[in-house]
Amino acid sequence: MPWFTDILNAVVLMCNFMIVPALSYGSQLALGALAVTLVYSVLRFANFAQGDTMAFATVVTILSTWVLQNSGISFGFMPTAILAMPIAVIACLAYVLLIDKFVYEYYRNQNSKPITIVMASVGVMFITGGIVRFVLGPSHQIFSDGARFIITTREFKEMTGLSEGLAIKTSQFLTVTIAIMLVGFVFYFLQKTKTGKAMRAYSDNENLALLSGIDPAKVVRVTWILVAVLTTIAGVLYGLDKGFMAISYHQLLLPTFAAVIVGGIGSPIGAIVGGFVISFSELTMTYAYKKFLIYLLPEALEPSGLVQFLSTEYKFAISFVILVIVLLLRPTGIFKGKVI
Amino acid sequence: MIKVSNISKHFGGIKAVDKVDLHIQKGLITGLVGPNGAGKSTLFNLIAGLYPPTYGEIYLEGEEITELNSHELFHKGLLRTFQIAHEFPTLTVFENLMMVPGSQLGENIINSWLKRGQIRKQERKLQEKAEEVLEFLNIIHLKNELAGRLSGGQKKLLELARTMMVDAKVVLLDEVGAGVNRTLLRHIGDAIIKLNKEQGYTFCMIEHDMDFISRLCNPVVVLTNGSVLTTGTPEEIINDEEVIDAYLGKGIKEEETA
Amino acid sequence: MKKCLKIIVVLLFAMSFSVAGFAAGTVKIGILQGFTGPIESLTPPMALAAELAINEASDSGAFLGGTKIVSVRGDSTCIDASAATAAAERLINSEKVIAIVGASCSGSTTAVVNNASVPNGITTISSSATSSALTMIKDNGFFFRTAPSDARQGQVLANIVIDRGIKQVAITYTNNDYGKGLSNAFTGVYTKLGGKILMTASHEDGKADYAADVASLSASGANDLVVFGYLDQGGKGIIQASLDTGAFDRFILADGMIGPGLTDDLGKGINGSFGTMPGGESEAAQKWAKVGKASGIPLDGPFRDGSYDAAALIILAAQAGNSADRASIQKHIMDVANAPGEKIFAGELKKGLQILAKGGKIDYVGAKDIEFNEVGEIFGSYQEVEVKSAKFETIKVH
Amino acid sequence: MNQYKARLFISFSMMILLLLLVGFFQSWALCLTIVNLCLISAIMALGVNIQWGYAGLFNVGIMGFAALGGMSVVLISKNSVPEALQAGGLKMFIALFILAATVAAAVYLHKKFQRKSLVILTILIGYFITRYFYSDASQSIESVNPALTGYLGGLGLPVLFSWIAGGFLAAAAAWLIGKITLGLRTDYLAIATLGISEIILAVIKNEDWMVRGVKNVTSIPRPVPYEIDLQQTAWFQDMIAKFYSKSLDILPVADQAAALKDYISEASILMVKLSYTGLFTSVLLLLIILATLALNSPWGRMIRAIRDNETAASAMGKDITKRHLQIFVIGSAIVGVAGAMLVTYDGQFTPGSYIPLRFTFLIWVMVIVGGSGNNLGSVIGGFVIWFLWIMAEPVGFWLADLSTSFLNSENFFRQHLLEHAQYIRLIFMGLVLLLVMRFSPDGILPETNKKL
Repeated sequence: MPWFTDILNAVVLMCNFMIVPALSYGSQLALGALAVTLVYSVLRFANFAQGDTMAFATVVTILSTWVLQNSGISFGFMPTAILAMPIAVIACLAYVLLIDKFVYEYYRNQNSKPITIVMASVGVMFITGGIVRFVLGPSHQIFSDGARFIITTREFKEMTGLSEGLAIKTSQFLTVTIAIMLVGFVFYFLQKTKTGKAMRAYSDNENLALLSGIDPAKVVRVTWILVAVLTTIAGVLYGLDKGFMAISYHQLLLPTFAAVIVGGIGSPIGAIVGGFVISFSELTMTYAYKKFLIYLLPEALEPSGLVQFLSTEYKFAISFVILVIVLLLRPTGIFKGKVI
Repeated sequence: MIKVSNISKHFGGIKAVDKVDLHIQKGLITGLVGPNGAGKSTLFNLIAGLYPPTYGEIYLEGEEITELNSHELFHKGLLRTFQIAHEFPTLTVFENLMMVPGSQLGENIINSWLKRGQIRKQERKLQEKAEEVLEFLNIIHLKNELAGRLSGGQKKLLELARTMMVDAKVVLLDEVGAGVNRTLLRHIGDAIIKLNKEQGYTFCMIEHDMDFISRLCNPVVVLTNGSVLTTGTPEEIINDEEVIDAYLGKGIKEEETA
Repeated sequence: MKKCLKIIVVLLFAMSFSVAGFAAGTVKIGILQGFTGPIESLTPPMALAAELAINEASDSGAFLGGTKIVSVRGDSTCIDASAATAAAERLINSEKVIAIVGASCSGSTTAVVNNASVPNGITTISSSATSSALTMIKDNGFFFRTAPSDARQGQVLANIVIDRGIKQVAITYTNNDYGKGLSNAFTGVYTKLGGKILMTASHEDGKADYAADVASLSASGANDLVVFGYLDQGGKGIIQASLDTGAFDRFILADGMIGPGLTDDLGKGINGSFGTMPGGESEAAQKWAKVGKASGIPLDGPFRDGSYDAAALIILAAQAGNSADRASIQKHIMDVANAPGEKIFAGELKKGLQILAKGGKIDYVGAKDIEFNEVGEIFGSYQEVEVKSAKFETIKVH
Repeated sequence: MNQYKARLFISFSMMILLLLLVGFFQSWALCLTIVNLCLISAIMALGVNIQWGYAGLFNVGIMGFAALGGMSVVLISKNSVPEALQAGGLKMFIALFILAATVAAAVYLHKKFQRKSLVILTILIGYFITRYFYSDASQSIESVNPALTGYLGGLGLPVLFSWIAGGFLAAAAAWLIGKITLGLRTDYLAIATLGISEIILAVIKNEDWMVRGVKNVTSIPRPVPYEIDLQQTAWFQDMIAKFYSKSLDILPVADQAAALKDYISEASILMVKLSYTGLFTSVLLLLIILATLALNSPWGRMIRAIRDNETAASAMGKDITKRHLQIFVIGSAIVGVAGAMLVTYDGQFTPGSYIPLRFTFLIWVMVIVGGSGNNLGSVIGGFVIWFLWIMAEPVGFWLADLSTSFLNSENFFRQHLLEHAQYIRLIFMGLVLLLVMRFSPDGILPETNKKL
């Protein structure tokens, strides 16, 4: 059944080049976007320092990983960085709480306009970016160890006898599973726990929440804890997958924001869906479908060109085009924003 | 003058205004009363074009204005004040009034560079008009104060003053008397009557002070739960059992700040 | 609050005074590199290499009768022409440097040459500005570079690829003048020699993800991927993503991609990949490797040897004219760089200085086999390198 | 008010003093370089201030407008490339014409019939026809001597025209963008403009036939003479000789020629920079005068009213969307002018140099630190922040050196600090922004109308 093999090959091709990378990139974006959206709905500002805070958390992870590696501790086939993550979460939490104490709290108490706080977060972005480069320098760092692949293309081909291979990296597997677990936890927390409900109430209507005896300081603190956890994990997973570099973390801000807005700012579900919309659209729009169609179509119809909607040069513009279209057609995003 | 026909506004599942018909007749002062949350302000906002209705149409002198924005309605002669005063806090009282008249020469940025002489002349006229209005409302001493620094009552007066800067056909007054002391309230009442009699303004006002209503308004429309309960003269309304049940009977008699 | 503002004001004032001490018997050489910005990770070792030459000459005691040389760093930011010009102005006019090593990227280098070097009459030697447009710059003889023009490398690499019998490739280049110029040069020669390019796509550095780029490159059907990029930027991201998805397993690389940073991280995955990297006779390269290793500078990146040479040339030219005067340095660069004279390699600056002090002639070979043509560019020989068991090995010199 | 005047006086005289100190202690050429870039920054900040300070529009797409301004310099001042025009000029114009026609037809059909399917069909047909002409044209244009040209070139007009053209180009783009996005809420607007500026840049970088893309355009003609030419001009030499005649006379005759040459070369540099300073200052003054006149007219009153309370302003008959669009266009046009000036001053257009940190966030820091809503505030903000941005780097080294001077030079910590000192600049900028926002939230020069 050659046609059947062809279809299988086409599916594997798609999985390998599109679905697996998009899933892991999408999960990384989704975690960051979730953090941005939490800050937005509880603290009511768009946090421009998100990318650099992720870099900060990752720097702590990298340093701790080095210490662990030097003292001979490893985590089997898993990256050692996973062990170092709790330390980074604590450091990141301390950092964001410190920033909140010295920067954001003042504006919150002043009831400043959201834009003022956004500008303050730009200041934090500058400082955090500076600290990150100051500590670890600007260069590319790879800190993943353990087994790189769960399955490589070669192994896959040998296993299945197909001409197309499928590779799954440990980091990709980790990214997707941890992201699912984390997102599940956050949703459970928001929906079921008392503190989570308090956060939602606070996000919904600050004044009413205050009247009903919710402690705003606690809500803010819990939000920052969640943000620190999400930020650290997103940063570390991204770094494990693609390596750490200060500037790419900074640039991650734009697709993250796009994800948040596309999904609906302030909506956690939206943040996650937005992350995947951005990652999948980048891949589907710029993928050259030539090979894929060659597998599927009869020889006579085989395309001669690359069959690409848009050249990869405009890849990162795509997320913004989607962003603008969504803003125009449905200004509140796919999932109506605001309430968590 | 204004005809509201079968209008509804739903916010999510809540029917803030439900199938209301309302006729604001030319030359009269129509009062709009009802308990809190009856949908009075929403109705005003619908007429004033702040948001579109879910269903229904609105006509101004026979012309449909349902979809028009508030700034377009202004130019058709429909003005309004707000329940919570909407002053321009960083402008002085004078500036608050002088900004009102439409199509000023100096509102074109190019004219502001090229036709400074003419603009100055126009400004002088506007200033005279503003002074007149402020004198009329007895707040001329505040003319150079920033609007943001005024007291609540003064802000309310400022809102009324703004509507007096142009020749309006209809003015919607949303609780113009709230937070204003008795003497001033009387004065405002006089002013409204004077505007109505002498300049032929048509008013529609939301008010809680029944004395004030009975002095000024005829007819009075009672709104409960988003729909019209009844319409009549002030006396009829005050003596209407249904109204008393719906409104006063529940003990929500508003306290007027004296 | 007042205190904080006061501190800011005091700092502001401190800035306007900030002139480092100017001890007698000391001259300064400016090192103007893109310390922040997109190639911020490449520049620190380049500066260190230049400083290595400076320290070597200064410590030898043979420079201008024992004059000491110190380096002053300036940030050209790579991309911000105005900031680069301002930094150059500061080096030239406040720090009074005698010449400049830099700038890093072709864009900022052009700005610096046009707006600062030529008007001020100061020699500027770049070790990394490779744009072919710089060949034509009106520099009045003040601009040199120890990095050959991209046009040449593209040519050499295309020949190598054809020689290896590879007739079909896909190209990805970093979206700047370096990548684009190299890609154009390569494409021209390669297609003329009968090769076929199945796809050319640019990539942006420092972006979050390169899966999409690799997906479409792989769909072009090519087996070999030419990567014109930077080894710790998008170029590496592309290679990594290609390996992860099994899209390509042989890569054809240019200088920006070659270094242990790549082999250390990607390991045996890229065995069999090959490329070109500017570098001269093996003698020059070997000596430089020894000098570099002793100093602890990571040797695995591009442009480090050239930076050493740039600083060395400035020092030797000053010695040849027996004056740290700016004009005199410019006049003597060609003399010390080209034959005739005794060959001087990296680590032999003392010897060179001594010969010049006695009035002799030298031909500086340095780390990179320096020989300037009439516009002050090295013609450049290239090493063909190949990855064998996770290490770059030189195959031969072109 | 008096306190404000005192602030005004102190801040400007301090800034002037600082620049003079740089001139005296470092060099006048550096001082003028800083001043010129400060002037450009001030103009850019002024444009943003008009949008933010006057109307509360949060535009984070400054970079895009600055790049459009810069692009116009190439389009106006470079000579056209006849070969390229011949190769693909006609086809490219047809492509552009069809593109414009498609857009116009789509808009018309949308208004007339309200049928989405019809509009989409038009766009699709237009897209394919455009693409047919376009891909052919761009390929043939780009293959004309790619190392040197590979683009259509410009109009070959004097470069000063491009400042006006830059303004218009940015204004046109802003009109289009504003039409699309100005209905959005503040934070959405911010992120939309951030995205759109990236799209603008992606187009400039990748459409080589327009302005050479990332291959950069260098040697842009200057509006002022070249230093080298000046040095060889007789009147200039005479003037300098006369000016320095006294100090020259003291020197021995043998050294006089060399000394004069030094003086001439130094003076030529200063002369060129001063001419730029003159040009930039006149543009800045003109813009400030226009802005101030407008702000103090009924127009300005209306704009401030809109910013204070949009609902009430709308109820008072002011068309909010139209006014926002107007301000968005004006502010962006000013940014475009500044962008064109910057490229003229640099003498080159390098699309790669446009990054948000430098062209968007830094300008925002200028506006906030200077004092939003105050025109002179953005001027002082532009000066102070650019000064800091340039000077923070040496100070970073100096601080790192000083704070660890007690340590051995081989000490790891000291070495690390010195090697990473350039990043202190970022921390420093962030700190300045946060401190000013916290302790002087209205900036150095607060808005004069806001006396609350």
